[in-house]
Amino acid sequence: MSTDPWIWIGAFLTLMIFSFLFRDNPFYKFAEHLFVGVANGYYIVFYWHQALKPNLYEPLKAGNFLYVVPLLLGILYFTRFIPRVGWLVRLPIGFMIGWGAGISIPANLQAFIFRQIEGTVVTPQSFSKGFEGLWSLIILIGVICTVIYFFFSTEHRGVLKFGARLGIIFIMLGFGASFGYTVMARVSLLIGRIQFLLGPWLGLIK
Amino acid sequence: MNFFKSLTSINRRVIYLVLTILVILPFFLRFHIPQNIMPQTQKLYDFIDALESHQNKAVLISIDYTPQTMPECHPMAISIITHCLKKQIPVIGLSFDPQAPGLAIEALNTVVTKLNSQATSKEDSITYGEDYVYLGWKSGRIAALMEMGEKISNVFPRDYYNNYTDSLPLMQNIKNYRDIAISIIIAAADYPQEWLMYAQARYGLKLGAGLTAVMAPKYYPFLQTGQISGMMSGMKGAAEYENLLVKSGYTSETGKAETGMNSQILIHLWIILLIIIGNIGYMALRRKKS
Amino acid sequence: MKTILPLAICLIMGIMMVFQFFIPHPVSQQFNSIINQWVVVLSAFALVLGIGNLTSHHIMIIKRKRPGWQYSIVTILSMFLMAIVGLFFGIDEKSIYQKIYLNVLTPLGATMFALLAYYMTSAAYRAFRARSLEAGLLLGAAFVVMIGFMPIGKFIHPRLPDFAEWLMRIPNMASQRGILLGVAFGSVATALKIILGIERSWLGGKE
Amino acid sequence: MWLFIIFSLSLENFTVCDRPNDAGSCISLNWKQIGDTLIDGYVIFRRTVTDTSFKKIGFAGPLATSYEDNSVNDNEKYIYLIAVQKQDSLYYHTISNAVQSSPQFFHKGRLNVLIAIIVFSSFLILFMVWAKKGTKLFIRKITGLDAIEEAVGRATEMGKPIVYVPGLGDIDFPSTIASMNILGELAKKAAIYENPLIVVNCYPVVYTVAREVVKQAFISQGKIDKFNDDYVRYLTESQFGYAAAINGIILRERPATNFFIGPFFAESLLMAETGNQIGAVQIAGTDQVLQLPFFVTACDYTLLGEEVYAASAYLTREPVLVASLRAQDTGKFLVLLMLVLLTLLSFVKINLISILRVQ
Repeated sequence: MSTDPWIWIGAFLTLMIFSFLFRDNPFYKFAEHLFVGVANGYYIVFYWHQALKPNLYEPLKAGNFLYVVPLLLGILYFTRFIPRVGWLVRLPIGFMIGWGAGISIPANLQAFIFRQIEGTVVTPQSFSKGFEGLWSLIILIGVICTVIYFFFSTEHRGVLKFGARLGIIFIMLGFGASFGYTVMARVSLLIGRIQFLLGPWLGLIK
Repeated sequence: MNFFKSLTSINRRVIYLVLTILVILPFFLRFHIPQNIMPQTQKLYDFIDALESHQNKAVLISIDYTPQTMPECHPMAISIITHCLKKQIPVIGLSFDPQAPGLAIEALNTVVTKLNSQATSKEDSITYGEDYVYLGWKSGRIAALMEMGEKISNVFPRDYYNNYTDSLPLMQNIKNYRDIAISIIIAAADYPQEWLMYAQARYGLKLGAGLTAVMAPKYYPFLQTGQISGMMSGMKGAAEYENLLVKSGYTSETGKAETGMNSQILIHLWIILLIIIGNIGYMALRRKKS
Repeated sequence: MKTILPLAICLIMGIMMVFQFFIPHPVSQQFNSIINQWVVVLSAFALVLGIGNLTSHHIMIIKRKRPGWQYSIVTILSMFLMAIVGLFFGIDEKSIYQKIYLNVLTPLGATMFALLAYYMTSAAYRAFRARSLEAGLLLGAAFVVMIGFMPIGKFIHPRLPDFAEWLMRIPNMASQRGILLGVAFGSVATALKIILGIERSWLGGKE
Repeated sequence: MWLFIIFSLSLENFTVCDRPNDAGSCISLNWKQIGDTLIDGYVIFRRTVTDTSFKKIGFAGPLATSYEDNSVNDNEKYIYLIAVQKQDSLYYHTISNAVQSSPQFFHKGRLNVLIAIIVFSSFLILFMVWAKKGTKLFIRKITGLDAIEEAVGRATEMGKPIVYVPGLGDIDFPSTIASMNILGELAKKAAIYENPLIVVNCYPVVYTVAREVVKQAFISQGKIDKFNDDYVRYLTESQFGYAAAINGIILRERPATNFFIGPFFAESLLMAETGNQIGAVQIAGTDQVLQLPFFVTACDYTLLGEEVYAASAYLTREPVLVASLRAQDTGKFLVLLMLVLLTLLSFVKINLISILRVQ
């Protein structure tokens, strides 16, 4: 059995979380509240060392007055507490939302539209390796039908109805396969925790 | 009626309790379920098994997994290191993930301690610097991968223990990728991609991989094209390699991956059983209703 | 003013970030890196708001002695202790901050993650019933993949592992791509509507 | 020192030029491999036009056919020398012309993305103009969204709260914004029925926005007196800390209905399964494809991918928003058209796939 107090802390916290599987109880409540507290403490320190210190405090100290802008925008967050100028909180939010929307447009087009089309187009080369050609044709049909399922502005009738139906079949097969495959990964994580409890803590296994 | 109804509503605490027992059981009750060996694991094993110590080529192992993915990846590292050292093929370890060096040292030490405890003569025993080295961690992966093609010690002037890399006996014959038989990347992230793009495409370095079950499917296409010479995927791949080592007599018993795999199998069987039970109950109830 | 100014800032930022993608010139690269730093700074300021809310929520519970108020003390105390330890006693490898991170946060997170093994089991038992064709396909695919990727699969039918892999590689891939294409259009359209000021729920409704 | 073995041979197709579409300070070198595979690699030397001697600056492997020199100055002209190294000797040395690097103002490799943005935006604006003129547009049924009314009603009947989880994305995820739209509509209904609402957030900025959205919804229904500051809460940015806290809230507050709408990752099933245990009605929706199977198994209704984005149009039926669905559909139709056309063309030996590559 371990003599390291840190290992004991880790082991008890592990058991406290596991106890939730039986029912909600004071041990879980303690672990949960501790988790939220320590995690927030961690992020306070993290943001100071990774953001405020290198990206605000140090540039300002070095006399780079460009950084007055984020300082002012940041302070505007606190206007929320002053009813008369409360609307000013929208300025930093507008900045963040505009930034996020702006970068996401080209990124989405590139990664999720252009690259997905490129990967789906069937070429004569696909047919050079056994069944691969047939499979890539099935993928093409599957993609087309799945996309048809997501047509919102036309009623699903006739060919579209058939396509959308086939699309749902592909979606359900995909979901099932993906669920089944993930079991293995999650069980590995559980085994990791059990190994920790039986090994470093209890010393029952090497 | 009541019987079938109870089949469809097993208390979840019962489900969880059985699951917990099934996970723990294999740690104490050793049993062996015959494994089918996936071709990619066999390929990797065959590749290393065909190496000869007089070729003067080393095996490079990039140990890049994190504590979270240890159950899957750690046994892979142990098996590969054991296999190489048993065959007296020199092993060079290194890491590009900052969390990995502690785990890498643990893997190397575990194997070396075990082999040395079995050693009968001085020739059999494993020595740091002669039979294996660990070069430590470096940031800037891509630049490092290209630079090692010219000279490994340019990237790692000193090893993990602060010795001059060029002063180590093992490194006298190993200058760059030409002296590496195969590089095996054991990782939970997308690291092999860069090895393919930089070390293989430019220097023709042979590559192997040991990846978590989540990452592995991405690399199947590279196995098909032969860019990856072999691969262990997930805990199953690790367990297969352990079994191959036992079968050829390199080790006397399987390790943690096989134990973990037994837990995996029991849990999968439990889920499958639950689904079957649930559906039998459901069908019976539905028939009665109609 | 109260709506136009924030919308204008949003519009300008959005358009600049889109253009930035197309301009490799160093001026554009520098602009991008400065904006990225600002965004991190703004997130840090916002954290203060979040911490403020969390603190006042728990202090309210403690003051009113709501059921379980003792646990709120745990949250508040542990948060400030962790912050003080990290801000004033160093964060290097051997610091107490790293020790707490490794021995408190890591096991808590890893164990929550590991609970998923249990939840997947109970969810599979409850939901995988052949109620309809769709549910049957979901169940069937999960079933085949679970058996196929285990060593036992081969003993049931020699081609079962191949079939499981086929399900992952073909129908799964096709449906994922199809869904992703839809998602991409949805998110590009949403982003465009935000930049153009058509979607303005973030302002908190109309004034 | 380097031993040059002088041959009249030189490398084929050795070209040196400014790397296109970059921020300057980079020159790219290309050559054709020599047939010999037993070489060590290629050694690259460089000098400025004013220098007198070459200095070694890099090395490329035996299979390499290119090298990028990132250590150049835009104001300087350089001359390169490449040679093949084999057993400490150099062969085939070849000298380049003088070259200079420079930055560019437009990335030509991304022209296709620019065209796509312009085309899609035009569709969006076009349909909106039409919609404003009063053209009626159809929307197909989305079951998950129809269920919102029923879910709120149930909470009112039972006198229990509604939990709303906007997921693990910061405000820069478009699906977080989509989630805020749904939250706005839901909060209006909750205000009408005077239902308590618990919105739990992972990111502080999202918390700020969610609070405004809920408050404005209550104001718009004339129920500001019913708005409680405790309705919208910030928890923690830690992924599993967030899930742990939500599990606690679900078990202790016993909500009648749970909403999980927005970006979700591995924690999805932790919350959805806990909610299922207490028998709450659950409506989920995410654009994260890998989490959809878990929501489908543990929730009563699931919005699949793009349906999350369609929500604001569906719930409000505002013509301008409905028009955007039309534009999305047109975009998807064009994608399907391209898939079919590019496939057919590739079989008559016209390969246009390269137009899809983005650099």
